Amino acid sequence: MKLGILVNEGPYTHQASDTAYLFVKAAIDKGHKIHRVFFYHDGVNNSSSLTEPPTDDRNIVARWSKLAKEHKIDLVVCVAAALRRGIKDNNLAEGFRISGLGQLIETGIQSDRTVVFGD
Amino acid sequence: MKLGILVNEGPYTHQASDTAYLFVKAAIDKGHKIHRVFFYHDGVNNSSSLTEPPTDDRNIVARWSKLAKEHKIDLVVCVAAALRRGIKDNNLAEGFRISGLGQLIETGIQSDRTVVFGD
Amino acid sequence: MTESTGGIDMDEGTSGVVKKFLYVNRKAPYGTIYALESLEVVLIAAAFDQDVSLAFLDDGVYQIAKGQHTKGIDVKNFSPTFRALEGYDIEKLYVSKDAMETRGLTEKDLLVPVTVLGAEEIADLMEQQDVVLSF
Amino acid sequence: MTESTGGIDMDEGTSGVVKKFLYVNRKAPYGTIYALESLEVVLIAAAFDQDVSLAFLDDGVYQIAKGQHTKGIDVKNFSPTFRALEGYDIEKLYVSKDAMETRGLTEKDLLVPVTVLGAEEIADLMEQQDVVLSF
Amino acid sequence: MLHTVNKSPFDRNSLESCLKHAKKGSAILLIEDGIYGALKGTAVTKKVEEALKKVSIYALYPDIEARGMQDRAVDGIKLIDYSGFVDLVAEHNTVQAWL
Amino acid sequence: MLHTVNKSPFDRNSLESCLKHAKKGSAILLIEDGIYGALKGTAVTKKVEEALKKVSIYALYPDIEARGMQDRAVDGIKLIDYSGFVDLVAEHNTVQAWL
Repeated sequence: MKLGILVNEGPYTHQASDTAYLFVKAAIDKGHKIHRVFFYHDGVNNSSSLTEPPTDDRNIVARWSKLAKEHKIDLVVCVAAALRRGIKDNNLAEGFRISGLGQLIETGIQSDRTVVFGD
Repeated sequence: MKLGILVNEGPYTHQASDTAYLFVKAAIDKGHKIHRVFFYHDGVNNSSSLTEPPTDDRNIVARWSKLAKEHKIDLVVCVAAALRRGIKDNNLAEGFRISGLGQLIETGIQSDRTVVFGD
Repeated sequence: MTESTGGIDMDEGTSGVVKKFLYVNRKAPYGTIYALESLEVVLIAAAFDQDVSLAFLDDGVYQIAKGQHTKGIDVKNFSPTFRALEGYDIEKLYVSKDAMETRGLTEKDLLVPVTVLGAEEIADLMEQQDVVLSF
Repeated sequence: MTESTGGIDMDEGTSGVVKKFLYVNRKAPYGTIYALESLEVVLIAAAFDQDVSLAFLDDGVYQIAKGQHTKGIDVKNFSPTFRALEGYDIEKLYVSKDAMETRGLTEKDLLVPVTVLGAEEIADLMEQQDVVLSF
Repeated sequence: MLHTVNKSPFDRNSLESCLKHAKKGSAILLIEDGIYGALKGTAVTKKVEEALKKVSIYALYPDIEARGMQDRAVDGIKLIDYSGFVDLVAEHNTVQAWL
Repeated sequence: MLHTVNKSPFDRNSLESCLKHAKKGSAILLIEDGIYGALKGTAVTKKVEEALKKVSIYALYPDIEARGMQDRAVDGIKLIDYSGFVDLVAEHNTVQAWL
């Protein structure tokens, strides 16, 4: 099955991006296809290459980047939400791309299911 | 009177930083002294020099910087919270400085009142 | 158009597919940015020729309250945009009867014409959707 | 020490002043970061020789529930730190009786020794403070 | 003591918890989405009117106006601006935010 | 239809609103702080037990365990892991998150 994912909250601050990540991993393990993970609202902060969590904590941004690389997942950050929050190409972590909100609608159209993680 | 301010939420996402700003401005207008504004949790995002809000919206980060300059307000960003969220010296807006949580406690000790703005 | 829709050529990949999209609004305006950024999604959605509905439940009904004047908090008043939705062919606006009653609001307190639904009818509306987006 | 307290020389500027600080915890752990980052403040506060109390109200009581195992959600379990507070001379932990009852919890469900207070006693506790910090 | 509440009473428990823990004679200021707790004809109006016998309640008018809730405030709730907010803080020894 | 609820029922109104709008036969999954709604002996237990007559309720066990609430789930609530979450999504035509 083709799944689309929307993440509305930033890393560490809310559990939403943790849950989204663990859900996506489980879906891949079960053989589902992830059409796209779209990051909106504070969710765009998941793509900041500048975050430095304590060494004994998970690295949420790096975890997404690794997932994107290993499974060719399309990680899309909303451009308008990103500008408002100071995310740009030069502080965008590997595996993410910045694009418009249309990509969220397209995710809804193309995916068999759209699952939202937020606050 | 000497006032200490704690801001726990990021700009745009929550109204907390707007309210804190308007409160601080009103306090200055009335002749009070602002001992410090301390930014914690997502509040550290108020100091990102990279944010670009739409042109017809207020610029929250620039507003803080201007206030700091005009009234010599000490704007302090918590280092641990900032690292977790990707705020560092090279993307820190003018008028802010990064320091430790002790500065929050010191604010509570030194100020006649401590006012918290959050979610 | 290409820019606002994220560089998607809408005739490719999505052509012919018309899904029922429901946007669920449960949050008050201004206290948080969710209401504003949700509305930005709805405006983009209008370009995709999908079957769009908006539901205002709980504090979401406050988003379409008349008489919003935001100068005093120095935040942009986005409520007039709801009036513009009709021009984008977004006309299916549903409001929870319970939410209105809990808040002492009536239809004449609202900015735009809406269809008021009871809880069961809202439940039916939700069941009919292909995609439900909430923010 | 200088680093963790933000470069403040505690003998200068704050010397002699002892204020009553109350940390109010009303949020559940893990769903949001507030509980963890609040605890980080409390640990730093311990270095300042102030009169520190912690109040756990509403969902805040869940922060000190026994038996937390966070491996499954891949988040760091910070609850053992509450056990360490005693070593920092932070021993005044107050818990709302109402909050416990609403959640079906008893003192034996909690990680640390606490003083259980009724709403009126909590109100009194709050009134006695010089600084109330909530996150 | 001054208490501030910034959340809608229909969505969160903060106003309820604040009212439960506010001592007689203390002040409560409703700001941001908290102003929805200051209005007539809602499901929480009675509770707020009851509380007015015990505590003073204020609401930040710029927040009321932003949300289009002018002329709806419960009688007895005092409407103030940011300058009045500052005065309230100065007049009370401690401020507690019900986040 | 699958509903997800991720907030504590003691702090937010999302579980209540979800229960009000969930049709007979639909499924509700409690995740994150939402799992506090799945527990025995609380102020919402009765409401949840009542709802079980009409809908299926699931709770994400890793979230229950993280919060130390093992062995407290109401009888009739099914405990699942992330893999079970994926299955629930696949089995239902639509998913609605009660944010």
